[in-house]
Amino acid sequence: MEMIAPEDQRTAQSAATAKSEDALLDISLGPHHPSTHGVFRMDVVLDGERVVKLKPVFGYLHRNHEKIAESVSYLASMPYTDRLDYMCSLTNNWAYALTVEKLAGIQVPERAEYIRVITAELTRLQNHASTIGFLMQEMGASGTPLMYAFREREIILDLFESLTGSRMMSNYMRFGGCRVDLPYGWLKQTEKVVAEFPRFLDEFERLLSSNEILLARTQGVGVLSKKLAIQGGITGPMLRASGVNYDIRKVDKYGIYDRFDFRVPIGEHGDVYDRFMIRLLEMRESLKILTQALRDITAGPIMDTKTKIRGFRPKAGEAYGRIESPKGELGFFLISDGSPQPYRYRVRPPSLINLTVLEDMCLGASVADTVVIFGTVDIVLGEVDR
Amino acid sequence: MDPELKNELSRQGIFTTTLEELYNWGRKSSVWPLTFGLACCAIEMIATTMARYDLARFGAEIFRPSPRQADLMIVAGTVTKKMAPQVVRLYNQMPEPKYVIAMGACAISGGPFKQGYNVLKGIDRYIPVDVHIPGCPPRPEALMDAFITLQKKIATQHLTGVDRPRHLNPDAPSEFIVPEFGAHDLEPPKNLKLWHITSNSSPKIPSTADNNEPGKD
Amino acid sequence: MLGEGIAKGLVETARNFFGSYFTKDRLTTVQYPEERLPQFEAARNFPFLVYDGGDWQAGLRCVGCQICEKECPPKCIYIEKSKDKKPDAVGKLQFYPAVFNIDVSVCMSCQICVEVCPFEAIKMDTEFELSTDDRFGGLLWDKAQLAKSNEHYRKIHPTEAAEVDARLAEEKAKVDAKVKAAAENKTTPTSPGAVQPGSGASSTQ
Amino acid sequence: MNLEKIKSDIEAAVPGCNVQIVVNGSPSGQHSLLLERQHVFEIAKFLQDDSELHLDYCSNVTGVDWLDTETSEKVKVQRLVDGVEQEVEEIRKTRSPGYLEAVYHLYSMEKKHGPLVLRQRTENRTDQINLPSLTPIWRSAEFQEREIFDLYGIIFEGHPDLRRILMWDEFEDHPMRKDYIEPNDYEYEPTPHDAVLEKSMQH
Repeated sequence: MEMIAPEDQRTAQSAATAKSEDALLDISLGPHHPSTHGVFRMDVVLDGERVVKLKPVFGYLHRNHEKIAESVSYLASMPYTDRLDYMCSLTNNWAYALTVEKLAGIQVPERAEYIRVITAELTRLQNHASTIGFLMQEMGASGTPLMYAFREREIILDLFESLTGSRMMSNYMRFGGCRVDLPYGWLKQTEKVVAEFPRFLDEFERLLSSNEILLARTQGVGVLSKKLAIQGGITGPMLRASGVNYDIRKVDKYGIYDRFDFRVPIGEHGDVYDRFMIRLLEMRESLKILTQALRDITAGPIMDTKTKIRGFRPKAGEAYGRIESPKGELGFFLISDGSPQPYRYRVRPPSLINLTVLEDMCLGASVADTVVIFGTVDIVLGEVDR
Repeated sequence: MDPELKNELSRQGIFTTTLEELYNWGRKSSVWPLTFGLACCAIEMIATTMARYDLARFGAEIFRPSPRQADLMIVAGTVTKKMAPQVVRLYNQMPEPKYVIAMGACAISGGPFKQGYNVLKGIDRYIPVDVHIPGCPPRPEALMDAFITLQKKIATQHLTGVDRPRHLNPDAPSEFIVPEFGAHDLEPPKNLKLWHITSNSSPKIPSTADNNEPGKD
Repeated sequence: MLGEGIAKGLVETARNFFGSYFTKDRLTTVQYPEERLPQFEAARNFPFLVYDGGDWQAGLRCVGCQICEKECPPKCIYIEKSKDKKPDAVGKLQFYPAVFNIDVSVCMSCQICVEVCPFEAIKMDTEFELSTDDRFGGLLWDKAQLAKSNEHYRKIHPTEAAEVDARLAEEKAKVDAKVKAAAENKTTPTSPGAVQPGSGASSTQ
Repeated sequence: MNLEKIKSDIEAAVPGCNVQIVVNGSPSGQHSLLLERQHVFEIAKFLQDDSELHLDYCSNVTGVDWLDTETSEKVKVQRLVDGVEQEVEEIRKTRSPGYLEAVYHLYSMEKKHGPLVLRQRTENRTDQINLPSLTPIWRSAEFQEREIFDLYGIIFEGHPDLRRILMWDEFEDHPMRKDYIEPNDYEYEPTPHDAVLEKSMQH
């Protein structure tokens, strides 16, 4: 497909708009809409079947996470971070713990770092699997792919539950380590799950990757250029699908990611199909990291002994910490004034910022494509609105 | 009919029923929920409908995207003040008989986000709720348990008399006021008529606060 | 060839469909409520108060220190500390919570109360079938509803409970040794354990 | 990143600008640059285009509310009391006005370095709350600046679409400000639900 710069697309469309101003149709997709992943809303202006303007409307799940976090202790915000991106609570925990560790200069024991990597990569697996499932659901493959994805997700959730006690809201990581050590037999069980996961990926690929309907619906649809992706601050699989080699696991090497041998899949066209395939490939890379981490994990303490659980007061100052969450760059920005509560607590939500370019991708597409394009952005409303 | 006699008859292969039971059986066995997820609990709601838990076994196989075709609204997640008017509007659009399950802490009372300025402290300020499930989020089994509770509730309803279900009572309201966005808060902040009905049903006062002086803190 | 990819996918679904008759891992449905998934040891839902011995009022480990109330992120715990002391399970005079309410309609199951409790008095339960149609009566649990025996704790979290029991026993042994040493040093032995229980227990409720 | 060098680079590239380094006391060591509003746009442009820095990616944009601070000190003053000059202790209060702050975290996707932290401050918290928007340079700031406008009330000049983003349009307050008082809607609950919350607020 010929690449059209989005700016050109925009002017072309606005010219079309001027021609048929009276024939335009304003519709509001959402906040209650089966395809909008919760309570997201887009105000769409249609010229026939084509989108000429699209304005996302946020705030339907604005739960005041930041305001609440500024009134409670540092520790008490940890369970709230679970509820940001509620598909991947463990990576949220990690991002927050990492930032506080930066803020207070805490060292994390090696075993805890390994546990963090293992849980984060498992989170990535289940997030990408269910994202693809939801995407297929929106594309009209009602049920089957989503059910397969959730079947695997349940297996991973069982691992999470036996480790953290909860299926989704793990509240597992602490400043300077993890809350509890791995239960007996957990590593064996995880190894088994990791060994069997490629079977599911193969199955998923056979089911979907060469499906003609899927190809027709995804290839060349919702193209995001490299330039616009960087300009718009897009991160995560969406950025890499547009051909930018930027993975925070490689760039920042936070935790112990420099010890693992894995590659970063890069897309070429930046269309919906690339974004879908990048996620499949990333799952395979995650499995690589998992195999290495499960092999190398060492015994030892899981908590930094110097860090207090209660009455934690970091020195005055600020820190911005970020990790590569399954959705993109998840960052926390904390300002401490020396009191037990953070003075400023800010979440840099990848889901919200990845939506910046939604309009550019959807201009000129039909409504049905809009839903598909939106599906590949992979947002979770808890994180968009916080 | 005497329940023992009925049991005995059914053991012999003769099934007896009353019109009321048959009617309630029909109602309770095909409660179709509305595809309506708000937040975290929605993911557990989806998990409930997936292969492992399979809510379809209870007669709720189809999640209807349109409120016009749905019987049950599962308020799964935090209702924010910005979302509250839409929730009430959706409820109003559902035809009778309709039921509401408040799933999770947020839907019941605002839950952990209760202290937030944009969080509605419980959906029962605007619409009547049939079953509450505490939990954050409740496990899929807990949602199924709530579903069974709802079915039991439907099965024991009497079709005549004062406590007959709302759709058989022309005086009972089926639609409720939709709140408006105000400058600082929703207008009105609660549906007073409805809120009083809920609160009068079981007034509960702290068990010993009346006799004891509150501890100095 | 057009349709090849679709056919491949259909083969895959067919394999899953027929496979579900033969392999257990393709047939994942759990027939709740007749059949249940095994409960994990770490599973948690809402907190409960542990008591030792047979009488829940006398045996509550909670001393009403209000740390959990303070640390609870969604602020769902309400404690009123007692003014008098009464003997606990080992006979030591302690404060006790006159009122201990947990508002489970707010609780977010984060188990921070468990982590911060210095007395091993509050633990997480695994019960989840709690749906009710009574919001105000059914979802505010008082002390009587929250109190559960140590046996219950051992049953739901065996490993963790064994650790806690061992730790408590060790602490108790230390205290006993101290008391004994103190008794030997002094000529008139009066240990805190000598106080007769009964005066405070009746005035709890 | 060497902030001193960046500072001198900026001052060389944008003549007449005044850049201050704000020191961060935490072990994270992320010090920041405080920019004047007159030259923010040119500086940002320079940071984006400079071949060495090439900060093409604006990751995070945050608002911070710093309240008016009042410091009081005791001063001894000579004053006539009942006709006699005496030394009297007096409490003198100095009021420093608060301000709203926008913090930008910049990275480079090409050079893979960062973060460079930029800060802009408003004059006060009430009427002079305008700041130049950096959305024309980094589009990723679009929603985040809108969010700051919504929650903190900073008006970003040059922003293409400055509307409320999270709260509804009719809403009048800026809820993330430290002095925001939220609507009290607990009082109607006939249970200790509200008692629980009220008591917890005292801790």
